[in-house]
Amino acid sequence: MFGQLFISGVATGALYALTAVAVVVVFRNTRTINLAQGDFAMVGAFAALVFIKDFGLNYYVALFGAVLTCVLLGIAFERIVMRPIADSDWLTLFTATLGMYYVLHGVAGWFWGRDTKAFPVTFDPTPIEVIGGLVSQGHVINMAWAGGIGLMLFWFFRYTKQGIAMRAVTDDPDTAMLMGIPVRFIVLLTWGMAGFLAAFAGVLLAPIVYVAPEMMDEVLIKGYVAAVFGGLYSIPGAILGALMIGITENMAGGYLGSHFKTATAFVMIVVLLAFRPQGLFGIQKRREF
Amino acid sequence: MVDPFFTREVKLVTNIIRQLITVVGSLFVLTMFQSGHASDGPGISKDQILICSYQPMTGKVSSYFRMGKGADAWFKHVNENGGINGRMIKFKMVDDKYEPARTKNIVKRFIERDKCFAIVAPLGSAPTKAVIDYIVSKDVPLIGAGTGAAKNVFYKSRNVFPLYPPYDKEGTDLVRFTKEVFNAKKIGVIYQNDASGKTHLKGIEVGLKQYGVEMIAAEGYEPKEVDLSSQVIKMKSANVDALICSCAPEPAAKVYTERAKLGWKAPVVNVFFGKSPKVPELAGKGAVDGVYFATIFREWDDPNEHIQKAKAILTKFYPEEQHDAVHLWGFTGAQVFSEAVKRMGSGPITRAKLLDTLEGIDNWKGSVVPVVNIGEVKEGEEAIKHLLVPSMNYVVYKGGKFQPFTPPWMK
Amino acid sequence: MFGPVNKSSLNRGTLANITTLRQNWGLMIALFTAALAFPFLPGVEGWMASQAALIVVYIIAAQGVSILTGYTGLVTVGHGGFLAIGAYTSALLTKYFAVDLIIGIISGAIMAGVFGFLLGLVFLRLSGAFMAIGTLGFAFFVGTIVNNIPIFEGREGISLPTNRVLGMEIGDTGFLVISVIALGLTTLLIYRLVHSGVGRAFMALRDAERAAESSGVNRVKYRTLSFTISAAVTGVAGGLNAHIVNYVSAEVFADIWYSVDFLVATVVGGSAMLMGPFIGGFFIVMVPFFLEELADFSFILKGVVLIGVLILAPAGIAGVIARPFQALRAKRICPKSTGQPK
Amino acid sequence: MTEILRCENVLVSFGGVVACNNITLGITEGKIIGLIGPNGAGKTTLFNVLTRFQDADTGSLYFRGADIGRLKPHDMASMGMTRTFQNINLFAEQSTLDNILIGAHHLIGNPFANMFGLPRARKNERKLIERARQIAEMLRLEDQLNNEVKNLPYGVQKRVEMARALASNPEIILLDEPVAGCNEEETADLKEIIQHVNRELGITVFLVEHDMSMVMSICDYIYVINFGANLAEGTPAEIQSNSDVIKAYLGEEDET
Repeated sequence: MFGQLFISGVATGALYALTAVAVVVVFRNTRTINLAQGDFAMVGAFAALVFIKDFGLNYYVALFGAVLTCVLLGIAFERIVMRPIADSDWLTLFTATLGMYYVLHGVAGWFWGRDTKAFPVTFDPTPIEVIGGLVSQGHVINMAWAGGIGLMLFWFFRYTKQGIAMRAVTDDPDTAMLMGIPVRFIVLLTWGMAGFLAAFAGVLLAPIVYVAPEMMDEVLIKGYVAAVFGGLYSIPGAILGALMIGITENMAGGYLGSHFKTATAFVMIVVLLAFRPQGLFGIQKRREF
Repeated sequence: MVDPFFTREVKLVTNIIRQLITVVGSLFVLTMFQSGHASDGPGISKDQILICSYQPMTGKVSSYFRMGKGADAWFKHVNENGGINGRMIKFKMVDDKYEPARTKNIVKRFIERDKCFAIVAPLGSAPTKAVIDYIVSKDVPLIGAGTGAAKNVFYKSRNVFPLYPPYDKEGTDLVRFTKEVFNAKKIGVIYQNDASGKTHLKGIEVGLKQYGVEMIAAEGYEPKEVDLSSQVIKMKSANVDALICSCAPEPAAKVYTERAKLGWKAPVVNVFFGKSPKVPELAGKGAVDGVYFATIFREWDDPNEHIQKAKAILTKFYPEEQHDAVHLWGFTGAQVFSEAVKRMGSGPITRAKLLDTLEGIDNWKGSVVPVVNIGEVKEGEEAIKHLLVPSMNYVVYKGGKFQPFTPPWMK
Repeated sequence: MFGPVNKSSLNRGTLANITTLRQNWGLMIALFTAALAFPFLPGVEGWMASQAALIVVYIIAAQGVSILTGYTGLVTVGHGGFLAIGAYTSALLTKYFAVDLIIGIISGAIMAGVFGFLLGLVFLRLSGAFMAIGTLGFAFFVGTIVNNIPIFEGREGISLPTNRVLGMEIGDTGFLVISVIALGLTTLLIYRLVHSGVGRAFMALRDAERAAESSGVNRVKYRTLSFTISAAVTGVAGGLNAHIVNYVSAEVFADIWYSVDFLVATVVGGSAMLMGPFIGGFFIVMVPFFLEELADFSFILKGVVLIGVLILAPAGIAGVIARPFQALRAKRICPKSTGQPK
Repeated sequence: MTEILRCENVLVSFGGVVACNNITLGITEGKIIGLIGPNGAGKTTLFNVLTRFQDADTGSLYFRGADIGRLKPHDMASMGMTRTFQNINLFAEQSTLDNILIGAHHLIGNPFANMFGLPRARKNERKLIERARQIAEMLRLEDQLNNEVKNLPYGVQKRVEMARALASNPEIILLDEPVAGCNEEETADLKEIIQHVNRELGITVFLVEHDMSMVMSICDYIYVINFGANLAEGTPAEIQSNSDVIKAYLGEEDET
């Protein structure tokens, strides 16, 4: 049972990972927790659904369409909502993303209804055996994609000009500005990237959590917890946090009883923050004067 | 998709204006102009009957809003055909987000401000539990609420007309099912960690004693839980003979996906509110193959004329909806109500008369329910005799469709 | 010690304080008289009283959030947890020990305050996003507890006896009166808080934590105090919320969006303004009310108004309303003020 | 002359980088003492240690002979020590009056009595407001009392910060670069204020400053640190002629 619980936990953790990474990417450059991240993903899933069902497009074309939709959505959100209030305090930025959550939620419910919809692309139901546990192919494909995107992000932040500029903005926006880095553009890019990651999360999760306006709510909250677990600044930390939460949850569900399964993540985060306020992999920032 | 936009925008604006007028109006206008017979009950005018319903239009269980849509489709159909005895039926649905605190306020408004004649086909165990005392205390009929919580079904009042049997009775029946169909000795239960699941569990415990079956594992899940693998893994490793799944469609789909993945073969029976074409659609046909479901309605592809009519009506008024048993819950309450109004004729319509007329419906075959038989309840007796759908049937999902299944004791 | 005291400047200052006081008091007393008189007006029906009570509950909860978020600068998304603690404490006491409604609500507030105190200590070093997630975790934790420990009866909920004060049944109207009185007391509390050294210390911690510390503000003490008061005020809202419908259920309290609604109410109204929660609470309750048959639109409208307020009126709607008054007052009190040093 | 504040052998390191290396200095009561040193010499860190924002790895701190090494930043105010910050660190959303009143926070008495407005607390509050006015008067801020400080010009904000420090009724004020970013007129203004505070109110002043002419003209005694260690000390005249100091400022500029 242990092996199976572990493997299933990893599979579930991988579901949270993409959202957690997106939360970190946005937080690093804008100091905002993006509450609308899940709804970006939801819009992506619905977009893919529409492309496949109503336009009869191929899965990959639909995925591309969803990515495009979400990137545009992210950019539009930055330009219309976040830029005018860019200099405000944390609370303002946070609640602005909350406003976006409400809007996207309402619009999705209005356009597509509240009904849960099946995603037309399902995976081969035969499971794959990994070290003594069974994983469904959907989860494996999800993990492969998530891993691929993780590597891509690694490459992006390490070797591309924009990626390095982004890291500079993360470290110190003011200095970055002085160094001639177009901070505004980088922030725009960040939101575009949030949309990109959201589209993948949405389309990959759609066959597993099914498509509905509130499909991402639970995943999103776990994604935050994972991101905070990893310290909110670190992408590998977020991924590790997501996997840890997936595994611990499943273990608690298996050995302590299912009542405590969903609460595990929150107990973990409360305890962690009480002792390590900067998260597991966060850097204790030097108090600045 | 273009037309609903426009109508909804118009509806939005008119709605705001109407709300403002009613609020301001009821502040200043002391006596309301009442039309129709002087002896008519509240909510009845010369050409309209106002009935109301609270629905989870948004929020976590919003997929059950299907019930409201079912009822709404039927009333739209009735109105399109000239209403009943010259009166149109105005069916007002309000979003309570499945939050009891909101429900209570909404129902107060229904009864005190809007003067609703009756509450028809509302949804939810918890919301109904929160408001049933109030509804009954105001002597308002509550017809066909989508709830199987014991309090709501056994409520001691003539005003309550429960839709389907209480969940605990179903739970007991399902234990019998596992015993007599699966020949199980040790069973496991996966249940939704809320009023419905816990009521099922109570009934199952009764059934265990009655039929000499042992329950060796019971696992709950949260309604919106992302992943149910640990529950299923635990069931499998507990090595149960059979599984009772008290699951709504989406979680049921997750359970069956997981079960197929693990290659676990123990037989499963699912409670009736999880019986939906959604389950095979979401989980994949293979995963659901061989799963038994309790059900209270015929299949949508049943040649029965009322089912086919309901299908046509639903397709007409809610073309984007995928047909589901939950729609039929709404249909039942709505159809029984309109039948009662029809039977009352053109004379004055009052709530007391409605109750009498409803109780007079015997052996009626004009709705999506095969036979409606409403018993008589005296003041102080339990409303269980008012059940609109008293019997429960079983189906098994085989070869890509739900097929009727008759357990030995029903033969 | 500091040289000669200039009498005229002293008078101006006292005047400033008294004027602020009078303006606020005038408005507040008018508002409360209106609220108390409301249920007795002709044509007011029972549902209106209970709707008004619901608004009051949201206002009080938003006040609780505003103490922590608006005045102390700690963003919370977990006040649903305190609401639940207040609600269940009061519910269990009134149901099983048949205590008076008022005692139930006060006990709820105390219990919530105790938990607020503990949480304040646990989250001593958090701020910003970490604080938000931490409080969120707390709310979920409370939700899980009430959902799974038998005495709370989970999502099935507990039906409560009818509301009684001093043995008398009070009905909707009486309940509204009680709620308005509670609101009056919490408003008074916040007013005193903001206009005292304690409130100044809260705001100092919000605006410049280190400077506050070097001025002698004990960060630990005041942060915890802020948490405690904020939780206790929200606990009052919780107690009222339980009795408004005579029913409590984990269905509501296990839901994060409930906590988030309070935050929205605070921000839309104006998080650091006395009037803010009033406007915000009204907004949150009345938007779904006016759009009751169009649930999706109420979502969209809520989002659009929220974003609009953030962009156009960062200090909240109360800030916009207060602006002309402030300008007027500044003119009257400091006619010579030019903003330039002499 | 008694020493009001003294630190001995203070050592602070951040992950291997030594910011303060065995610094020892004493502040004589009633004087204006300066602390200078090239950028990154550890001045601000030392200030933070003295005001307890930063714990020293080793070393001891004394205030009037009592060990204060374990106290917290907020204990300083009631003891009679206060500070200003390098960049203005005011309560931007609040009025000048409130800013000054926060300085007097440790004088509000029982916070609950204060909050519920009990008679004695009210009387105390009135007294505090009156004192805040007097301080404002002295620093020529009386017209700004009801204005939000974020709308005030830079030089005025500097004076507000000074007023806030004075409101706590201190015996010693630590000023972290009091005239940084000020123009000549503002600098002269602040210089005058510092001297007034020192001479008329008898408050000891300990300041870090880069503006050499200002330091030389107002300080009675100066400490110089470099690379986190004591380099020199003496009267302004002595410092100006000290060859080590000159080398530190001119010769090794590129290494700091």
